[in-house]
Amino acid sequence: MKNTAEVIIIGGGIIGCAVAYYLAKRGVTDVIVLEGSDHIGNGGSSRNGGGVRQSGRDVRELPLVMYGIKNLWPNLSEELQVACEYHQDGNLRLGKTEKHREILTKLANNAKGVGLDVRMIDGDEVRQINPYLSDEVICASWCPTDGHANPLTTTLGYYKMARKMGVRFISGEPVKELRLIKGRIRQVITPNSIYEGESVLVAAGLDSREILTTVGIDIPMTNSLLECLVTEAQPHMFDQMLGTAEADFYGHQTKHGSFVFGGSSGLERYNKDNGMVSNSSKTAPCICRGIMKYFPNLANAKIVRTWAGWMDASADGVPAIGKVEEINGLYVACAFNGHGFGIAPAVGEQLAKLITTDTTDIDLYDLRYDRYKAKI
Amino acid sequence: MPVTRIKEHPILGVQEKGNRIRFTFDGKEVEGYEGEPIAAALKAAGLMVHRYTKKEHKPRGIFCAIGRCTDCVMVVDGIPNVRTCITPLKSGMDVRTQYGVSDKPFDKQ
Amino acid sequence: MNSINDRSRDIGEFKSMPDDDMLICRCEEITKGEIRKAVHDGMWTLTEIRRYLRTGMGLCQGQTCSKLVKGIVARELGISPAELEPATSRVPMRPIEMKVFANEAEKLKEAN
Amino acid sequence: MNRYDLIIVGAGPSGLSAAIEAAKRGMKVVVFDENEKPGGQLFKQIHKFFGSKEHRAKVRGFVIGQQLLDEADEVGVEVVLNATVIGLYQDKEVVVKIGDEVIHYKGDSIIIATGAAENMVTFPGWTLPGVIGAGAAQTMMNLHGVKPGQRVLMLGSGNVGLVVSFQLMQCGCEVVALVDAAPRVGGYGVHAAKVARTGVPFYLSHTIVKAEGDNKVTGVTIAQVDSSFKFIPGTEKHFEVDTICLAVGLSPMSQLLKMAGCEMEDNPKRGGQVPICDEYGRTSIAGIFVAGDVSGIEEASSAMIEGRMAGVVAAEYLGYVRAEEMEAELSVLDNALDGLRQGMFAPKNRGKEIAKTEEGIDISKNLLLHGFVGDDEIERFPGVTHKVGVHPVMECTQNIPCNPCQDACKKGCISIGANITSLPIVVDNSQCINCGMCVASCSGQAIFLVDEDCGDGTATVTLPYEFLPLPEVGAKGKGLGRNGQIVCDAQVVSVKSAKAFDKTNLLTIRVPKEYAMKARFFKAV
Repeated sequence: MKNTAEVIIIGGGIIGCAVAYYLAKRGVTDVIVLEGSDHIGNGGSSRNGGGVRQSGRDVRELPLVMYGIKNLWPNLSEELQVACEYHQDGNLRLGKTEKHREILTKLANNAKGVGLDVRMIDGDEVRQINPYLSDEVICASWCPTDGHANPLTTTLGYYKMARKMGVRFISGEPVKELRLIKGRIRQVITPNSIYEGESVLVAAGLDSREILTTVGIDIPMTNSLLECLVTEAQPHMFDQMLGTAEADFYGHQTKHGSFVFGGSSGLERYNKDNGMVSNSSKTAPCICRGIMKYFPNLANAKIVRTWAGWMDASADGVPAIGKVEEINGLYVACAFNGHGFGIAPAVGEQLAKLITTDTTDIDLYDLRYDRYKAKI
Repeated sequence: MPVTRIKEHPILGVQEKGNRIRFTFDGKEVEGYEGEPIAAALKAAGLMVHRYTKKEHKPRGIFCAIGRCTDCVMVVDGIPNVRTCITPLKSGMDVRTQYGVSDKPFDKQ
Repeated sequence: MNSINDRSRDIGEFKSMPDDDMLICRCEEITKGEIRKAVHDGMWTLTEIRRYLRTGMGLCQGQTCSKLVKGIVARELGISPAELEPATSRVPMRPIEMKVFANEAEKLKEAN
Repeated sequence: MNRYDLIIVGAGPSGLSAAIEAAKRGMKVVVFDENEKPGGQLFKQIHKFFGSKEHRAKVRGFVIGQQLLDEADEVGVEVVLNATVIGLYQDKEVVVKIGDEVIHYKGDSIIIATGAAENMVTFPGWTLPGVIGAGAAQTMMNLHGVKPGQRVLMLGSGNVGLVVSFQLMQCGCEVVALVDAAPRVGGYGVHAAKVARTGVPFYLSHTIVKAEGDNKVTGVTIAQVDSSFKFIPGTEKHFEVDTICLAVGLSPMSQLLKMAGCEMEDNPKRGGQVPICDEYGRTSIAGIFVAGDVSGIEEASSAMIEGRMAGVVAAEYLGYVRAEEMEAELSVLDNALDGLRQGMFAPKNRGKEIAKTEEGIDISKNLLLHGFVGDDEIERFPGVTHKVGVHPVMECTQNIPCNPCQDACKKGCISIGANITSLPIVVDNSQCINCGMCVASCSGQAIFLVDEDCGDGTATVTLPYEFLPLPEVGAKGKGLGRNGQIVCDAQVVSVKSAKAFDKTNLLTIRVPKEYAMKARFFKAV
């Protein structure tokens, strides 16, 4: 089989799959997606908490995510012929202290500045929206157009459709090196093969750094092991996406009835794994304690599964998306900082447009790969 | 109803049980022995259906009896998804058929 | 264990079978037909099947159906079941109440 | 953090055996088990075990469980029950749910002895209440004292299916049929024979077409299958049952090892997903060991030896014994394990069709097809001889590692010899005193004491009997043949129960003398 294609996408996560799908939708089906692991969508794409959220984000990435929520998410299930389980029932970012109120107010004000409908509400109003929350909650930022979806089916939905439309996916092909030929990106090298493409997109999460290094591009990223857990199915309680000022937990109740919650122990930057992205023994109990402060009546809900995933954290907490100006044909989309899921459809669609037309609807200038500068 | 409790076993003899106690199954009073699995008491009372599934509304009962398959779950004292095959029976327990994840029949959910 | 898996390999068309409505995953009520169809949708690993359909994601976490699912997927792909890596095992091995998981202790309260 | 030299997960035969060996050598050992009662499968096993003395042969499983527990206690092993290991984390950290807490432990070494889980098979109606695993049946009847059903169909003719069928009858259930899609009985012939002689029909090359019932099982249809396991139309048979019991094999419960990052493989010979390990249970991670079914499905007897091996190896790993001592101990255990892994049911012979015994005798076709040895086949086996007066008739027709009968006879009438799998023979010129010890000691219930001609036209047959109610002397009934069919009238002339018989009662029936070699079970009428 031929190993050349118009576009080679490195990384079969939701970004890679979405770009592949939107490329195919634009008629470009001569695309190869190389996934390093055995499974499509095996990184953060399948391990996140499912937030489709605008509030709480940095203003630089807000336009992109707002675009996606307005234009792409509402019809995604239909488009991908899969149950994305998208719910647009708002996001409550909860606070328990005055300090929390300060943090939340600042975030909300910033977002309002770029036109997002988000406001601060008090504890009583919070409990009108979600009556299960404890009295410890004194305030929240409320963004009614936020929501959540199922990351597993959404990621695999993009994959399924792209594959169906003719995109070639190869898993178990970890990319080790990129190579320029005559001043242009051309070769993508794995331990087993050399692939060649007119355009190459690096969307390999944390591994993107090492791959890009081989052509002299460095995106300052580090890793952090984040963890999630899921409960057994419970009777339906609420549909909002939740987060907290303290970042002790976030999550939602799924269509299935289970609660998917993520959270942190404060040790994530220093966690290690055994090569299998394993949980730390400390985190899940900590997340449980966090949740129970907000939802005392979930105390009896049973956890059936926990998991972990590496987050690709960039120096300024915002992703690198777009064209690598200095190397013809090279594009990046990485460093999503643990919230790449909600923004993925917009990234996918805009990058496909960028690769095929060299233009975008949303200005990606603030997200460019070489924006990282020293502080003084 | 056929006799389901083994009175005397040729090898194991007469098995020791806890105190005879009462609990309720869907509101009806049933007898069992304290400390035996809820499922054993229900079985002894001739009750087979522990729950109806969420999607297809199909009946389920004891399948593995060791807490692994989770088919025997019921709503016990208001808590859904209790594995009755490994949960010890206590006097006065309120054991209910589980419909999906609720103790309310589907037409009332 | 990464093995190269070209997802455009031809595995033939999906053909319905008389026992497609056989329930395989008891917890999540997933049928054989749904599993077979998922393979044709490109879900070629047990992990992908699990994420796509929820097989083995229910209360029992695949303790009952995983071997059955493995057999079905292998047959659909025309490979030996031994070639399919089982989905990852995760904590907790049995369902555990949030309040218990949250209640970490250093020592046993009393000798059992 | 709580730290132990050795943390063992699973208090079954292998886990407890490992714990004993390790603690004997000075290690601080804790064993966690999620069950309320220790012993794993042993506490559900009420039959007498096979093997030789060193394998605790002729002792019932649950008694072995108790013995292991007592031994563990003596050497200071801490056994924590109702303790669910929920995770095996990095750095050998074990998190255990005990009561309403999770407790963190560190082990300098870990032995995973979590055993096996039952395989399942699908058919329309397999999710109906009343379709249960064989393990579930055992748990209900032998641990909780509740009958799993009244009328039961058993699917699976391996040892589990056979043993559980017998147990079902012992607790008062009726087993209407024993069904297996395979063309031959999978388990020990003696286990099959003791079920068949009570009248349970065997349907080999048959499987379940569907379970019937709306809210619970009310019936089942089976049909014959061809060599590619397709139903043969027109061969359907229907049974009214309230319970369908599935005994279609076991798979190692190895998830914790995968979680820990041990290298795994799918090994059909060992029953599925197992850790890659050496013969003593060392996995790819130093200090993590395995023993018992979790590393490959075998009998509880082998699991005990594997456990002991893992215990010794763990002791050496942490410097509690020197390498030479370990080697010496392992070579003894190697021999013991080797003894169990002989004969036609040895792991190496799994799946092979064996046509002749080690002695060169043709295996009974009826036994493989119907669960009993035919009247015309039985005479060719060396344990079946004719003599004047009472003498043992040993209907042991397959090479399995088992020899308690040899030790049971104080008069030296029975010999197996050095090779533990040999068929027992009657020693020439030995004198049977009708003590019955051989009958009671035969784990396969395959020994009968027969007086072929009492001089009055009758014969007596003494048979093992483990059912209730126990017939009384003088009770009249029918003699059943090996196939469970009525062959003649019979009257109970003696009922012996003794402590030494360990719950196996000896029932002596008088039958017309032409049925001396045919009547093998008694049914009161």
